[in-house]
Amino acid sequence: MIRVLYFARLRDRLGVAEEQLETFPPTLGALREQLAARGGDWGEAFSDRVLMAVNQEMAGPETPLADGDEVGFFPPVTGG
Amino acid sequence: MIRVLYFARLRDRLGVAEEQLETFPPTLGALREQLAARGGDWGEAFSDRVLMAVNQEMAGPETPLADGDEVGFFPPVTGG
Amino acid sequence: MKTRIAVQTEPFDLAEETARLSAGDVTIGAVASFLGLVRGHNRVGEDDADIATLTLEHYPGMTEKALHRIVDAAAERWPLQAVTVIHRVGELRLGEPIVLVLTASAHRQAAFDACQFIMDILKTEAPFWKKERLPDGGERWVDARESDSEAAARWLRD
Amino acid sequence: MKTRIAVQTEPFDLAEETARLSAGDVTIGAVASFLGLVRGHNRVGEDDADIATLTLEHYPGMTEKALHRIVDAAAERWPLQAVTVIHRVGELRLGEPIVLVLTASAHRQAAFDACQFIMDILKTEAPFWKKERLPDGGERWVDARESDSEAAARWLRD
Repeated sequence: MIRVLYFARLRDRLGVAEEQLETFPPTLGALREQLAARGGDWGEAFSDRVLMAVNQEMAGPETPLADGDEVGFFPPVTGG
Repeated sequence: MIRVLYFARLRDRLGVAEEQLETFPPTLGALREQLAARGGDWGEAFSDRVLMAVNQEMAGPETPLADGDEVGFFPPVTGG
Repeated sequence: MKTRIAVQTEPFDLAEETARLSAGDVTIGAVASFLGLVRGHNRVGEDDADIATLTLEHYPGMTEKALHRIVDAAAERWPLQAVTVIHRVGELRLGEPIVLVLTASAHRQAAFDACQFIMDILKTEAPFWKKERLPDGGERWVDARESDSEAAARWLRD
Repeated sequence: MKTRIAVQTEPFDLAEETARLSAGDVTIGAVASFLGLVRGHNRVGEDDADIATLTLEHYPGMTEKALHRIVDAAAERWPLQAVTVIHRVGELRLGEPIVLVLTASAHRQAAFDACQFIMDILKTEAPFWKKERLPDGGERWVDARESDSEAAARWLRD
Protein backbone atom coordinates (compact mmCIF):
# COMPACT_ATOMS: atom_id res chain seq x y z
CA MET A 1 0.00 0.00 0.00
CA ILE A 2 1.17 3.56 -0.74
CA ARG A 3 -0.13 6.95 0.39
CA VAL A 4 -0.65 9.55 -2.32
CA LEU A 5 -0.94 13.26 -1.43
CA TYR A 6 -2.07 16.13 -3.67
CA PHE A 7 -1.37 19.80 -2.94
CA ALA A 8 -2.47 23.33 -3.80
CA ARG A 9 -4.02 23.96 -7.22
CA LEU A 10 -3.69 20.30 -8.16
CA ARG A 11 -5.62 19.18 -5.08
CA ASP A 12 -8.31 21.78 -5.74
CA ARG A 13 -8.76 20.58 -9.34
CA LEU A 14 -8.88 16.91 -8.38
CA GLY A 15 -10.99 17.44 -5.27
CA VAL A 16 -8.76 14.90 -3.47
CA ALA A 17 -6.13 15.70 -0.84
CA GLU A 18 -5.02 12.16 -0.05
CA GLU A 19 -5.72 8.56 -0.98
CA GLN A 20 -4.29 5.13 -0.25
CA LEU A 21 -3.60 2.72 -3.08
CA GLU A 22 -3.59 -1.02 -2.26
CA THR A 23 -1.97 -1.86 -5.58
CA PHE A 24 0.47 0.39 -7.38
CA PRO A 25 2.79 0.26 -10.38
CA PRO A 26 6.56 -0.22 -10.01
CA THR A 27 7.66 3.36 -10.76
CA LEU A 28 6.59 6.92 -10.03
CA GLY A 29 6.24 7.68 -13.75
CA ALA A 30 3.92 4.72 -14.23
CA LEU A 31 1.82 5.84 -11.25
CA ARG A 32 1.49 9.28 -12.75
CA GLU A 33 0.31 7.80 -16.07
CA GLN A 34 -2.16 5.58 -14.28
CA LEU A 35 -3.63 8.58 -12.42
CA ALA A 36 -3.78 10.70 -15.59
CA ALA A 37 -5.74 7.87 -17.25
CA ARG A 38 -8.55 8.10 -14.68
CA GLY A 39 -10.38 10.50 -16.96
CA GLY A 40 -12.47 13.53 -15.97
CA ASP A 41 -10.29 16.29 -14.47
CA TRP A 42 -7.41 13.88 -13.92
CA GLY A 43 -6.07 13.86 -17.47
CA GLU A 44 -6.16 17.62 -17.77
CA ALA A 45 -4.68 18.21 -14.29
CA PHE A 46 -1.72 15.94 -15.03
CA SER A 47 -1.13 17.47 -18.46
CA ASP A 48 0.19 20.60 -16.67
CA ARG A 49 3.63 20.63 -15.13
CA VAL A 50 3.40 18.50 -11.98
CA LEU A 51 6.27 17.97 -9.53
CA MET A 52 6.63 14.63 -7.77
CA ALA A 53 8.10 13.52 -4.45
CA VAL A 54 8.65 10.12 -2.90
CA ASN A 55 9.00 10.01 0.87
CA GLN A 56 9.22 13.81 0.93
CA GLU A 57 12.15 14.06 -1.50
CA MET A 58 11.80 15.40 -5.05
CA ALA A 59 11.79 12.42 -7.42
CA GLY A 60 11.76 11.63 -11.14
CA PRO A 61 9.69 9.16 -13.18
CA GLU A 62 12.23 6.34 -12.87
CA THR A 63 12.00 6.32 -9.07
CA PRO A 64 10.83 2.87 -7.89
CA LEU A 65 7.82 2.60 -5.57
CA ALA A 66 7.70 0.29 -2.57
CA ASP A 67 5.12 -0.70 -0.01
CA GLY A 68 4.70 2.03 2.61
CA ASP A 69 5.95 4.87 0.42
CA GLU A 70 4.46 8.36 0.64
CA VAL A 71 4.04 9.95 -2.79
CA GLY A 72 3.34 13.66 -3.33
CA PHE A 73 2.10 15.37 -6.49
CA PHE A 74 2.02 19.16 -6.68
CA PRO A 75 2.31 22.17 -9.00
CA PRO A 76 5.55 24.20 -9.33
CA VAL A 77 6.25 25.79 -5.95
CA THR A 78 5.68 29.49 -5.24
CA GLY A 79 6.97 30.11 -1.72
CA GLY A 80 9.54 32.59 -0.50
CA MET B 1 44.10 80.15 1.40
CA ILE B 2 43.23 76.46 1.47
CA ARG B 3 42.64 74.02 4.33
CA VAL B 4 44.49 70.72 4.14
CA LEU B 5 43.38 67.73 6.25
CA TYR B 6 45.25 64.47 6.87
CA PHE B 7 43.59 61.30 8.16
CA ALA B 8 44.31 57.95 9.80
CA ARG B 9 47.72 56.35 9.22
CA LEU B 10 48.86 59.27 7.07
CA ARG B 11 48.07 61.79 9.81
CA ASP B 12 49.87 59.62 12.38
CA ARG B 13 53.01 59.45 10.22
CA LEU B 14 53.05 63.17 9.49
CA GLY B 15 52.07 64.23 12.99
CA VAL B 16 49.75 66.84 11.44
CA ALA B 17 45.94 66.65 11.31
CA GLU B 18 45.25 69.98 9.62
CA GLU B 19 47.03 73.00 8.24
CA GLN B 20 46.18 76.14 6.33
CA LEU B 21 48.25 77.15 3.29
CA GLU B 22 48.29 80.85 2.36
CA THR B 23 49.83 80.09 -1.04
CA PHE B 24 49.11 76.94 -3.01
CA PRO B 25 49.79 75.51 -6.46
CA PRO B 26 47.11 75.45 -9.20
CA THR B 27 46.30 71.72 -9.08
CA LEU B 28 45.83 68.93 -6.54
CA GLY B 29 48.65 66.89 -8.11
CA ALA B 30 51.06 69.81 -7.80
CA LEU B 31 50.06 70.28 -4.15
CA ARG B 32 50.78 66.64 -3.47
CA GLU B 33 54.22 66.93 -5.05
CA GLN B 34 54.95 70.06 -3.04
CA LEU B 35 54.02 68.30 0.21
CA ALA B 36 56.06 65.20 -0.68
CA ALA B 37 59.09 67.48 -1.26
CA ARG B 38 59.02 68.73 2.35
CA GLY B 39 61.47 66.00 3.30
CA GLY B 40 61.57 63.98 6.52
CA ASP B 41 58.55 61.67 6.81
CA TRP B 42 56.64 63.56 4.12
CA GLY B 43 58.38 62.01 1.11
CA GLU B 44 57.96 58.48 2.42
CA ALA B 45 54.36 59.03 3.53
CA PHE B 46 53.35 60.29 0.09
CA SER B 47 55.19 57.49 -1.72
CA ASP B 48 52.48 55.09 -0.49
CA ARG B 49 49.06 55.04 -2.10
CA VAL B 50 47.30 58.23 -0.97
CA LEU B 51 43.71 59.15 -1.87
CA MET B 52 42.77 62.78 -2.38
CA ALA B 53 39.58 64.78 -2.00
CA VAL B 54 38.68 68.39 -2.79
CA ASN B 55 35.71 69.85 -0.94
CA GLN B 56 34.83 66.36 0.34
CA GLU B 57 34.64 64.71 -3.09
CA MET B 58 37.22 62.21 -4.33
CA ALA B 59 39.51 64.03 -6.79
CA GLY B 60 42.39 63.33 -9.17
CA PRO B 61 45.71 65.17 -9.74
CA GLU B 62 44.29 67.42 -12.50
CA THR B 63 41.67 68.91 -10.17
CA PRO B 64 42.21 72.70 -9.93
CA LEU B 65 42.53 74.33 -6.51
CA ALA B 66 40.84 77.61 -5.58
CA ASP B 67 40.87 79.92 -2.61
CA GLY B 68 38.73 78.50 0.22
CA ASP B 69 38.99 74.88 -0.88
CA GLU B 70 39.17 72.04 1.63
CA VAL B 71 41.67 69.37 0.59
CA GLY B 72 41.87 65.93 2.20
CA PHE B 73 44.70 63.39 1.95
CA PHE B 74 44.20 59.88 3.31
CA PRO B 75 45.17 56.23 2.90
CA PRO B 76 42.93 53.69 1.12
CA VAL B 77 39.71 53.40 3.11
CA THR B 78 38.91 50.40 5.31
CA GLY B 79 35.37 50.94 6.61
CA GLY B 80 32.35 48.69 6.34
CA MET C 1 27.56 25.14 11.47
CA LYS C 2 24.73 26.49 13.62
CA THR C 3 21.45 25.87 11.76
CA ARG C 4 17.96 27.02 12.66
CA ILE C 5 15.05 26.12 10.38
CA ALA C 6 11.42 26.79 11.20
CA VAL C 7 8.08 26.61 9.37
CA GLN C 8 5.49 28.42 11.44
CA THR C 9 2.29 30.46 11.40
CA GLU C 10 3.59 32.99 13.96
CA PRO C 11 5.58 36.10 13.04
CA PHE C 12 9.30 36.08 13.88
CA ASP C 13 11.41 38.66 15.70
CA LEU C 14 14.12 39.92 13.36
CA ALA C 15 16.38 41.39 16.04
CA GLU C 16 16.09 38.28 18.22
CA GLU C 17 16.83 35.98 15.27
CA THR C 18 19.88 38.03 14.27
CA ALA C 19 21.19 38.12 17.82
CA ARG C 20 20.66 34.37 18.20
CA LEU C 21 22.49 33.73 14.93
CA SER C 22 25.70 35.51 15.85
CA ALA C 23 25.66 35.29 19.65
CA GLY C 24 29.02 34.36 21.14
CA ASP C 25 30.80 33.73 17.85
CA VAL C 26 33.39 36.46 17.26
CA THR C 27 34.59 34.79 14.05
CA ILE C 28 31.46 36.16 12.34
CA GLY C 29 32.14 39.41 10.51
CA ALA C 30 29.22 39.48 8.08
CA VAL C 31 25.51 38.73 8.30
CA ALA C 32 23.49 38.90 5.09
CA SER C 33 19.75 38.64 5.24
CA PHE C 34 16.67 38.47 3.09
CA LEU C 35 13.20 39.34 4.29
CA GLY C 36 10.26 38.62 1.99
CA LEU C 37 7.07 40.62 2.58
CA VAL C 38 3.48 40.30 1.30
CA ARG C 39 3.12 42.86 -1.49
CA GLY C 40 -0.15 44.64 -2.18
CA HIS C 41 -0.36 43.68 -5.81
CA ASN C 42 0.83 40.99 -8.14
CA ARG C 43 1.20 40.57 -11.86
CA VAL C 44 -1.45 38.36 -13.46
CA GLY C 45 -0.75 37.87 -17.13
CA GLU C 46 -0.55 41.45 -18.40
CA ASP C 47 -2.40 43.04 -15.50
CA ASP C 48 -1.47 44.21 -12.05
CA ALA C 49 -4.12 43.43 -9.49
CA ASP C 50 -4.52 44.38 -5.85
CA ILE C 51 -4.60 41.61 -3.32
CA ALA C 52 -6.19 41.56 0.14
CA THR C 53 -4.41 38.65 1.85
CA LEU C 54 -2.02 35.87 0.97
CA THR C 55 -2.37 32.29 2.17
CA LEU C 56 0.65 29.99 2.22
CA GLU C 57 0.08 26.26 1.99
CA HIS C 58 2.92 23.77 2.38
CA TYR C 59 3.71 20.06 2.41
CA PRO C 60 4.30 19.44 6.13
CA GLY C 61 7.41 17.40 6.78
CA MET C 62 8.76 17.79 3.27
CA THR C 63 9.22 21.57 3.67
CA GLU C 64 11.54 21.15 6.65
CA LYS C 65 13.50 18.42 4.84
CA ALA C 66 13.83 20.55 1.71
CA LEU C 67 15.00 23.58 3.70
CA HIS C 68 17.59 21.50 5.57
CA ARG C 69 18.92 20.13 2.28
CA ILE C 70 19.15 23.60 0.75
CA VAL C 71 21.01 24.95 3.79
CA ASP C 72 23.38 21.96 3.77
CA ALA C 73 24.10 22.57 0.08
CA ALA C 74 24.93 26.21 0.87
CA ALA C 75 27.28 25.12 3.69
CA GLU C 76 29.13 22.88 1.24
CA ARG C 77 29.72 25.78 -1.14
CA TRP C 78 30.59 28.60 1.26
CA PRO C 79 32.32 28.86 4.66
CA LEU C 80 29.35 29.66 6.92
CA GLN C 81 29.22 29.88 10.71
CA ALA C 82 25.42 30.02 11.02
CA VAL C 83 22.24 29.98 8.94
CA THR C 84 18.62 30.68 9.88
CA VAL C 85 15.64 30.06 7.60
CA ILE C 86 12.12 30.83 8.85
CA HIS C 87 9.15 30.47 6.52
CA ARG C 88 5.62 31.30 7.53
CA VAL C 89 2.48 29.46 6.46
CA GLY C 90 -1.21 30.28 6.80
CA GLU C 91 -3.00 33.52 6.07
CA LEU C 92 -0.86 36.68 5.97
CA ARG C 93 -1.84 40.33 5.59
CA LEU C 94 -0.25 42.97 3.37
CA GLY C 95 3.22 44.00 4.50
CA GLU C 96 3.64 40.98 6.78
CA PRO C 97 6.88 38.99 6.60
CA ILE C 98 6.76 35.69 4.70
CA VAL C 99 10.31 34.43 4.84
CA LEU C 100 13.59 35.27 6.58
CA VAL C 101 17.00 33.96 5.55
CA LEU C 102 20.07 34.91 7.61
CA THR C 103 23.60 33.80 6.72
CA ALA C 104 26.69 34.45 8.83
CA SER C 105 30.29 34.17 7.67
CA ALA C 106 33.69 35.69 8.32
CA HIS C 107 33.48 37.69 5.08
CA ARG C 108 30.68 39.40 3.26
CA GLN C 109 30.85 37.74 -0.16
CA ALA C 110 30.22 34.27 1.26
CA ALA C 111 27.32 35.60 3.36
CA PHE C 112 25.73 37.41 0.38
CA ASP C 113 26.17 34.51 -2.04
CA ALA C 114 24.84 31.92 0.40
CA CYS C 115 21.80 34.08 1.22
CA GLN C 116 20.92 34.50 -2.46
CA PHE C 117 21.54 30.82 -3.18
CA ILE C 118 19.23 29.72 -0.37
CA MET C 119 16.46 32.07 -1.56
CA ASP C 120 16.84 31.08 -5.21
CA ILE C 121 16.74 27.34 -4.51
CA LEU C 122 13.96 27.73 -1.91
CA LYS C 123 11.84 29.51 -4.54
CA THR C 124 11.97 26.49 -6.87
CA GLU C 125 12.39 23.47 -4.57
CA ALA C 126 10.72 24.05 -1.21
CA PRO C 127 7.08 22.90 -1.34
CA PHE C 128 5.20 26.10 -0.50
CA TRP C 129 2.31 27.51 -2.53
CA LYS C 130 0.78 30.96 -2.42
CA LYS C 131 -2.93 31.67 -2.83
CA GLU C 132 -4.07 35.27 -3.17
CA ARG C 133 -7.39 36.53 -1.87
CA LEU C 134 -8.62 39.53 -3.83
CA PRO C 135 -10.56 42.48 -2.36
CA ASP C 136 -13.75 41.17 -4.09
CA GLY C 137 -13.41 37.88 -2.19
CA GLY C 138 -12.13 35.85 -5.15
CA GLU C 139 -9.13 33.57 -4.73
CA ARG C 140 -6.43 32.35 -7.05
CA TRP C 141 -3.24 30.32 -6.84
CA VAL C 142 -0.09 32.23 -7.74
CA ASP C 143 1.72 30.99 -10.87
CA ALA C 144 5.37 30.02 -10.70
CA ARG C 145 7.70 32.52 -12.39
CA GLU C 146 10.09 31.62 -15.17
CA SER C 147 12.54 34.16 -13.71
CA ASP C 148 12.71 32.09 -10.51
CA SER C 149 13.68 28.98 -12.46
CA GLU C 150 16.40 30.95 -14.22
CA ALA C 151 17.70 32.37 -10.93
CA ALA C 152 17.98 28.85 -9.48
CA ALA C 153 19.59 27.47 -12.65
CA ARG C 154 22.52 29.92 -12.55
CA TRP C 155 23.86 28.24 -9.39
CA LEU C 156 24.03 24.90 -11.20
CA ARG C 157 25.98 26.41 -14.09
CA ASP C 158 28.69 27.95 -11.87
CA MET D 1 13.05 56.85 -2.86
CA LYS D 2 13.10 56.91 0.95
CA THR D 3 16.71 57.34 2.06
CA ARG D 4 18.15 57.23 5.56
CA ILE D 5 21.89 57.70 6.06
CA ALA D 6 23.57 58.03 9.44
CA VAL D 7 27.13 58.09 10.78
CA GLN D 8 27.01 57.66 14.53
CA THR D 9 28.79 56.34 17.61
CA GLU D 10 25.61 54.78 19.07
CA PRO D 11 24.43 51.25 18.23
CA PHE D 12 21.37 50.93 16.00
CA ASP D 13 18.20 48.90 16.43
CA LEU D 14 17.92 46.41 13.59
CA ALA D 15 14.20 45.68 14.02
CA GLU D 16 13.35 49.37 14.30
CA GLU D 17 15.41 50.24 11.22
CA THR D 18 13.79 47.47 9.19
CA ALA D 19 10.29 48.48 10.30
CA ARG D 20 11.02 52.12 9.49
CA LEU D 21 12.34 51.18 6.04
CA SER D 22 9.25 49.33 4.88
CA ALA D 23 6.50 50.96 6.98
CA GLY D 24 3.38 51.78 5.02
CA ASP D 25 4.73 50.81 1.60
CA VAL D 26 2.97 47.65 0.40
CA THR D 27 4.82 47.77 -2.94
CA ILE D 28 7.90 46.43 -1.10
CA GLY D 29 8.23 42.66 -1.45
CA ALA D 30 11.91 42.20 -0.66
CA VAL D 31 14.32 43.62 1.91
CA ALA D 32 17.98 42.60 1.63
CA SER D 33 20.38 43.55 4.36
CA PHE D 34 24.01 43.44 5.33
CA LEU D 35 25.25 43.70 8.87
CA GLY D 36 29.00 44.01 9.47
CA LEU D 37 30.32 42.97 12.89
CA VAL D 38 33.66 43.40 14.67
CA ARG D 39 35.50 40.12 14.30
CA GLY D 40 37.85 38.80 16.96
CA HIS D 41 40.81 38.33 14.70
CA ASN D 42 42.22 39.68 11.50
CA ARG D 43 44.79 38.55 8.99
CA VAL D 44 48.09 40.41 9.18
CA GLY D 45 50.40 39.34 6.43
CA GLU D 46 50.58 35.58 6.91
CA ASP D 47 49.37 35.57 10.50
CA ASP D 48 46.03 35.67 12.22
CA ALA D 49 46.04 37.83 15.30
CA ASP D 50 43.46 38.41 18.00
CA ILE D 51 42.14 41.90 18.48
CA ALA D 52 40.68 43.51 21.58
CA THR D 53 38.75 46.48 20.18
CA LEU D 54 38.32 48.26 16.88
CA THR D 55 38.30 52.04 16.47
CA LEU D 56 36.68 53.63 13.44
CA GLU D 57 37.87 57.03 12.32
CA HIS D 58 36.18 58.94 9.53
CA TYR D 59 36.27 62.21 7.58
CA PRO D 60 33.26 64.07 9.02
CA GLY D 61 31.10 65.63 6.34
CA MET D 62 32.71 63.71 3.51
CA THR D 63 31.45 60.36 4.83
CA GLU D 64 27.81 61.45 4.65
CA LYS D 65 28.34 62.92 1.16
CA ALA D 66 30.03 59.75 -0.06
CA LEU D 67 27.26 57.53 1.35
CA HIS D 68 24.56 59.66 -0.28
CA ARG D 69 26.35 59.46 -3.61
CA ILE D 70 26.70 55.67 -3.35
CA VAL D 71 23.01 55.27 -2.49
CA ASP D 72 22.00 57.58 -5.37
CA ALA D 73 24.12 55.50 -7.76
CA ALA D 74 22.34 52.34 -6.55
CA ALA D 75 18.93 53.99 -7.07
CA GLU D 76 19.89 54.79 -10.68
CA ARG D 77 20.75 51.14 -11.38
CA TRP D 78 17.91 49.33 -9.59
CA PRO D 79 14.24 50.06 -8.82
CA LEU D 80 14.41 50.69 -5.06
CA GLN D 81 11.69 51.94 -2.74
CA ALA D 82 13.92 52.60 0.27
CA VAL D 83 17.55 52.40 1.40
CA THR D 84 19.10 52.75 4.86
CA VAL D 85 22.85 52.98 5.52
CA ILE D 86 24.12 53.34 9.09
CA HIS D 87 27.85 53.33 9.81
CA ARG D 88 29.27 53.55 13.29
CA VAL D 89 32.44 55.38 14.31
CA GLY D 90 34.49 55.42 17.49
CA GLU D 91 35.63 52.48 19.60
CA LEU D 92 33.75 49.20 19.16
CA ARG D 93 34.03 45.91 21.02
CA LEU D 94 34.14 42.39 19.58
CA GLY D 95 30.86 41.27 18.07
CA GLU D 96 29.43 44.80 17.93
CA PRO D 97 27.78 45.98 14.70
CA ILE D 98 29.83 48.31 12.48
CA VAL D 99 27.60 48.89 9.49
CA LEU D 100 24.03 48.20 8.39
CA VAL D 101 22.77 48.42 4.80
CA LEU D 102 19.07 47.78 4.09
CA THR D 103 17.61 47.85 0.59
CA ALA D 104 13.90 47.52 -0.24
CA SER D 105 12.45 46.70 -3.64
CA ALA D 106 9.45 44.96 -5.20
CA HIS D 107 11.63 41.98 -6.15
CA ARG D 108 14.51 40.22 -4.50
CA GLN D 109 17.19 40.42 -7.18
CA ALA D 110 17.17 44.22 -7.20
CA ALA D 111 17.30 44.31 -3.40
CA PHE D 112 20.21 41.83 -3.25
CA ASP D 113 22.20 43.50 -6.03
CA ALA D 114 21.75 47.00 -4.62
CA CYS D 115 22.77 45.86 -1.13
CA GLN D 116 25.97 44.25 -2.43
CA PHE D 117 26.74 47.23 -4.66
CA ILE D 118 26.39 49.68 -1.78
CA MET D 119 28.67 47.58 0.46
CA ASP D 120 31.27 47.03 -2.26
CA ILE D 121 31.48 50.72 -3.19
CA LEU D 122 31.34 51.83 0.46
CA LYS D 123 34.34 49.59 1.19
CA THR D 124 36.49 51.44 -1.36
CA GLU D 125 35.07 54.99 -1.48
CA ALA D 126 33.60 55.99 1.88
CA PRO D 127 36.30 57.61 4.05
CA PHE D 128 36.36 55.35 7.11
CA TRP D 129 39.51 53.79 8.57
CA LYS D 130 39.82 50.97 11.07
CA LYS D 131 42.44 50.81 13.80
CA GLU D 132 42.80 47.61 15.80
CA ARG D 133 43.82 47.54 19.44
CA LEU D 134 45.54 44.28 20.36
CA PRO D 135 45.21 42.48 23.71
CA ASP D 136 48.81 43.55 24.55
CA GLY D 137 47.80 47.21 24.18
CA GLY D 138 49.46 47.73 20.79
CA GLU D 139 47.58 49.45 17.97
CA ARG D 140 47.71 49.20 14.21
CA TRP D 141 45.82 50.59 11.25
CA VAL D 142 44.05 47.97 9.14
CA ASP D 143 45.36 47.59 5.59
CA ALA D 144 43.01 47.90 2.64
CA ARG D 145 42.28 44.59 0.91
CA GLU D 146 42.90 43.96 -2.75
CA SER D 147 39.77 41.78 -2.78
CA ASP D 148 37.68 44.84 -1.86
CA SER D 149 39.02 46.76 -4.85
CA GLU D 150 38.17 43.84 -7.10
CA ALA D 151 34.65 43.56 -5.65
CA ALA D 152 34.03 47.26 -6.36
CA ALA D 153 35.54 47.05 -9.86
CA ARG D 154 33.10 44.36 -11.02
CA TRP D 155 30.20 46.84 -10.85
CA LEU D 156 32.01 49.17 -13.25
CA ARG D 157 32.56 46.36 -15.76
CA ASP D 158 28.90 45.32 -15.91
